[in-house]
Amino acid sequence: MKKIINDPGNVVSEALIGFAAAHRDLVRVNFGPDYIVRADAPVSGKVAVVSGGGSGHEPLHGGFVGVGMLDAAVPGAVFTSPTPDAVLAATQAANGGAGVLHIVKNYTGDVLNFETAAELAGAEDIDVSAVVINDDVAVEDSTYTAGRRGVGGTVPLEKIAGAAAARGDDLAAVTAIAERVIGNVRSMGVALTPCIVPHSGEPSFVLADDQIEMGIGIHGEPGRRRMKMEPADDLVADLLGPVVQDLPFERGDQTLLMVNGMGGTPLLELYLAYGIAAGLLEKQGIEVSRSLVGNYITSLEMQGMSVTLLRLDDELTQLWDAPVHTAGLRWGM
Amino acid sequence: MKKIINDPGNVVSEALIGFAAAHRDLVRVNFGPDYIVRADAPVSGKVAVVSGGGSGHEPLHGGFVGVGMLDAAVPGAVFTSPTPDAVLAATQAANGGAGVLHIVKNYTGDVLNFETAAELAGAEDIDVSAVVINDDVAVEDSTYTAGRRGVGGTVPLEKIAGAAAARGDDLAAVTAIAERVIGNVRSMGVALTPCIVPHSGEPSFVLADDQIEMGIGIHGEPGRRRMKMEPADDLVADLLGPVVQDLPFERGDQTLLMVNGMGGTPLLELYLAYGIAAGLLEKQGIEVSRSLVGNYITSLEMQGMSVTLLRLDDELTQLWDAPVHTAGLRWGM
Amino acid sequence: MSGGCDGPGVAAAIRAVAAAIADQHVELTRLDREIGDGDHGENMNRGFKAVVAKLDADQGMAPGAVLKLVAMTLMSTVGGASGPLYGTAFLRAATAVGDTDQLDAAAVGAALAAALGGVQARGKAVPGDKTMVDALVPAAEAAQGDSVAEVLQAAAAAAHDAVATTIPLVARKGRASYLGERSAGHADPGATSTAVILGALAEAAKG
Amino acid sequence: MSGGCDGPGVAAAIRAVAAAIADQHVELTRLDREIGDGDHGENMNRGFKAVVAKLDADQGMAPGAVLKLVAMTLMSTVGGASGPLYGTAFLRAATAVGDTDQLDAAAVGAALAAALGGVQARGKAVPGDKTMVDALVPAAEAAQGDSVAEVLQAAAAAAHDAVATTIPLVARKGRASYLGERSAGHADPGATSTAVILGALAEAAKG
Ligand SMILES: Nc1ncnc2c1ncn2[C@@H]1O[C@H](COP(=O)(O)OP(=O)(O)O)[C@@H](O)[C@H]1O
Ligand SMILES: Nc1ncnc2c1ncn2[C@@H]1O[C@H](COP(=O)(O)OP(=O)(O)O)[C@@H](O)[C@H]1O
Ligand SMILES: [Mg+2]
Ligand SMILES: [Mg+2]
Ligand SMILES: [Mg+2]
Ligand SMILES: [Mg+2]
Repeated sequence: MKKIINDPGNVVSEALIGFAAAHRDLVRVNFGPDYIVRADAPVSGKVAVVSGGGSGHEPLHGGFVGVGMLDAAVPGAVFTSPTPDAVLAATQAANGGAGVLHIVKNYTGDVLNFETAAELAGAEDIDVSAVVINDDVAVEDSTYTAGRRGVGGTVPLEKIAGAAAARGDDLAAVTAIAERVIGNVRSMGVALTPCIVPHSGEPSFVLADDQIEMGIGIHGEPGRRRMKMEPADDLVADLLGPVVQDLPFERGDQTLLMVNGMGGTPLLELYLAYGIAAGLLEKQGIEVSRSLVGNYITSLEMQGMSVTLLRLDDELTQLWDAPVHTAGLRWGM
Repeated sequence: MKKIINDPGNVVSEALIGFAAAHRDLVRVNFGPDYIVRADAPVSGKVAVVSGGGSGHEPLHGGFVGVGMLDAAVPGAVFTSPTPDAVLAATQAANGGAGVLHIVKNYTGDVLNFETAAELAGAEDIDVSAVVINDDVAVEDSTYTAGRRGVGGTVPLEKIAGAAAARGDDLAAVTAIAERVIGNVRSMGVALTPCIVPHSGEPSFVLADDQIEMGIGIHGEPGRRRMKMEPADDLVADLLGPVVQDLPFERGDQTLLMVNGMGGTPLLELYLAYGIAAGLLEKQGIEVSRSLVGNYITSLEMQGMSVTLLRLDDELTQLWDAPVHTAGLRWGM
Repeated sequence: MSGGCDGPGVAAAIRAVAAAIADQHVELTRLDREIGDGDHGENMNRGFKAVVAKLDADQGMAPGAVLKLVAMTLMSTVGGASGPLYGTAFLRAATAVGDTDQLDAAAVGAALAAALGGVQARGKAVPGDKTMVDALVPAAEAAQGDSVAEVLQAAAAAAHDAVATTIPLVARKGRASYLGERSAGHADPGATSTAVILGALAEAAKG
Repeated sequence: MSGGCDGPGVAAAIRAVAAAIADQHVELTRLDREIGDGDHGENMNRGFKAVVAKLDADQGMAPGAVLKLVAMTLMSTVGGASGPLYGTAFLRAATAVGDTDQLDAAAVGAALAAALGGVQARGKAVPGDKTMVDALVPAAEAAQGDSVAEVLQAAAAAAHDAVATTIPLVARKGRASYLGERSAGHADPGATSTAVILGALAEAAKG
């Protein structure tokens, strides 16, 4: 394992030091408990949008703190949910009096820790509502599992919920918009290589030289099946097919197409994959009206990608287009 | 080799198809010869800034085409300079009548192909001036080599030259600004792992599990020396030391600090490294007034990083801050 | 417990647990790598190290206060799924023992039952889901005896045996559930850490 | 040349070069991986394949026109350092032979000298820098004889021998120069491709 780190136990806090230094115009970082808030938090009278989860998925979530997106993010240890006290502290720091929306990815750890934090925040008279994103169609049988995982859809969810809060929606309205995103977004990912969690020092799984893991989560959790590596045309079709069928997306739908890298795949390959996905959608009469290509929700240095499709209506499109200024996503300002 | 590609011979053109589709609001892509231009090119009366080089360094250069940065980019095959006819075609497409600046990274291939293209453009009465960026301090002996390579400094160079052109500077002035950036920017990089060029299928070099290549170029060309992997504190000091000493940067200098990933290193590690570099500079009284952290000039899936330091004056700072809207760098609009 | 079942005795037993977790954390992480995300040992070890630091700082607490301190510390340092689950377990145990100065066999049995109730309330897992519940249920059932030592011994033995019973199970809760059939053939990390914790408590109680 | 030294003969010889490059491209790339960026064989093969496609489309050119077509095609398809260098070499050779219909020994010698001049004008390399110049200089010097076949035979032999002399050299131009001392011990890819090209031309000239 070769990583640009010092002590594996300090990776997250040392990275936060760097993040704080690089983005002092944008964010403030609190250490112990660790959280990141907008530099101008709390924004009085605005609903605050707070998310969090294990580290190692950067830019998610800290890279999405700023104007028009998240008010605060709570980074746990690498691939480990943050603890309720940290979520509570971030919730308090972000709360501008209009309530706080928790955006939680559907992993048992995230759900339990955010639930506990919400109870604690309630006890302090902070209005908290929570949405759980579970867009990973790779999990076929949600009755016999912990349910579908939250993956790529988290990025447009945080952007759009943040925009709704920025335009002045109240907590119920921001929550409703967030639920609308969750209802209309689906994703699936594939891993070409594993990643190595710093404190573990061992690959999260082992793949043969010609093997891939189809339907991977964002922590190297296994997917639907191991299979032989295949050409990009087939690979993208295998990812996009289940995504389209699940909602299902239909002829005439307006969509946001996001092709996301898992951290170790060159942008060149992501654009190549985007071209294939866009072509397949065009053939089905599904219109791609917005797009996002790059590394937005990653698994450390894992090679691989995910495809996310969000069905847009006019309001969601407007909220997606609204100005945003964060370390990881910026436009209009 | 597991890559998200179809035929290794078509990687660049298939990626260009995806790039064109994802950014149709921003760019137009020409195929055969391949180049990328601003959607609204040529911008009449504005100096055009054109760059290019082998592919595999994305987002450089195509990801920097747009308002306030490059007017056109010419992507060669992976790690192979583009040919003069392609550079000429891009130059013609970008030329708005006020002349064209070629930004060339100092590699023999890039220099020779751009030189030939400039001769051809001259024969067609297009005013071309060229700057050659050679910021890589890892090349110690430039008399007995092809000279210092152009690496990370290319990114602020393209941004700042593009901003000078956008504010209406004439060709001589844009060229002078570009030379000022080149005179004040220094970089050095390190590879933790090699990368694999698609058509070659073999790693560009081989490193032991605990070995790194210090002073690497952006194509897997070897660096100053092979050495044992070391903690991030030492690694960053080993990169930053030669960079600071070379110019030299001095107490009181205002700088832009860029920590760049080679493509396969997690953002978490890049921020960690940024924190270390910023701390070391602070100790030396060198002020970091602007920063950039992320994957901007990459070597496919190589793990590793580079540090770039640019001495800023008020004008360079203003030009850096000026609005830019490209796929890879965006602010102020 | 070596120092009896007063506050210091409970604190000493918790230190024994921390030592056992430190000892086993590589193995717990290895198990979690097989069917999870490879952090369970690290998570638990981080948590119990923090517990020991707090115990060092604050001595002379009653049993319930010690358990509550463990609960709050695990909750705020472990993270992941196991953090709130073990946190809730210790919190319910603390509530169950109340402010008594001295634990007896009945109190320990009641604490274990309360802990199990807390884990199930939070995590919604039932026996057979391949989670720590599969170790806690037989442990709570077996927690009978005339002395604290006997109760814990019985619970620990039951938890220990339960670990092996999780091997053939297909996970239906937690991260391992995403493996589906592929989760069979591996012991559950959380059930294993439950056995480690109860084993250390039982050892400590023997004195 | 099998078809003589008229235009079709030169075109046939160029096709032979393309075949030889296709044959050797993996080895050329391997050499470039050792001291460069591992694309030289790919670059040259892409270029000469394009040349063959153009020759297929446009038959019946005079020798100079064939050489100019090779030059322009290499220039626009090879890329890298070798593209403009070989492009310039063939362009200067084309200029040197002018619009004659038939090449003789002297014309071939002059073309080779012109090619060398072009490479040096563009690339500024001198002998000993570990580049294609190290094969071109001895080839141009050796290019003597009574027939085209003899001239090319001599040039090819000299270039062939020169490849080995590049092995101990420390590169001072091109990408290999960044290796410093580490570039010694490997043959230069461009010198090798020069030997391949001249070797194929000489074979073709033998008929
Ligand atoms: N819903 C649940 N109820 C009870 N225990 C659970 C539940 N989900 C997970 N667990 C336990 O948590 C263990 C994993 O803990 P840990 O690895 O620390 O957290 P994470 O899965 O978030 O990485 C599993 O082995 C299992 O015993
Ligand atoms: N300045 C130069 N003059 C002459 N030949 C050169 C020069 N620089 C490089 N070369 C030749 O080019 C060859 C490499 O070509 P190639 O691999 O196709 O291009 P690149 O180095 O751009 O990848 C070298 O082996 C060397 O023979
Ligand atoms: Mg975890
Ligand atoms: Mg090359
Ligand atoms: Mg785990
Ligand atoms: Mg090369």
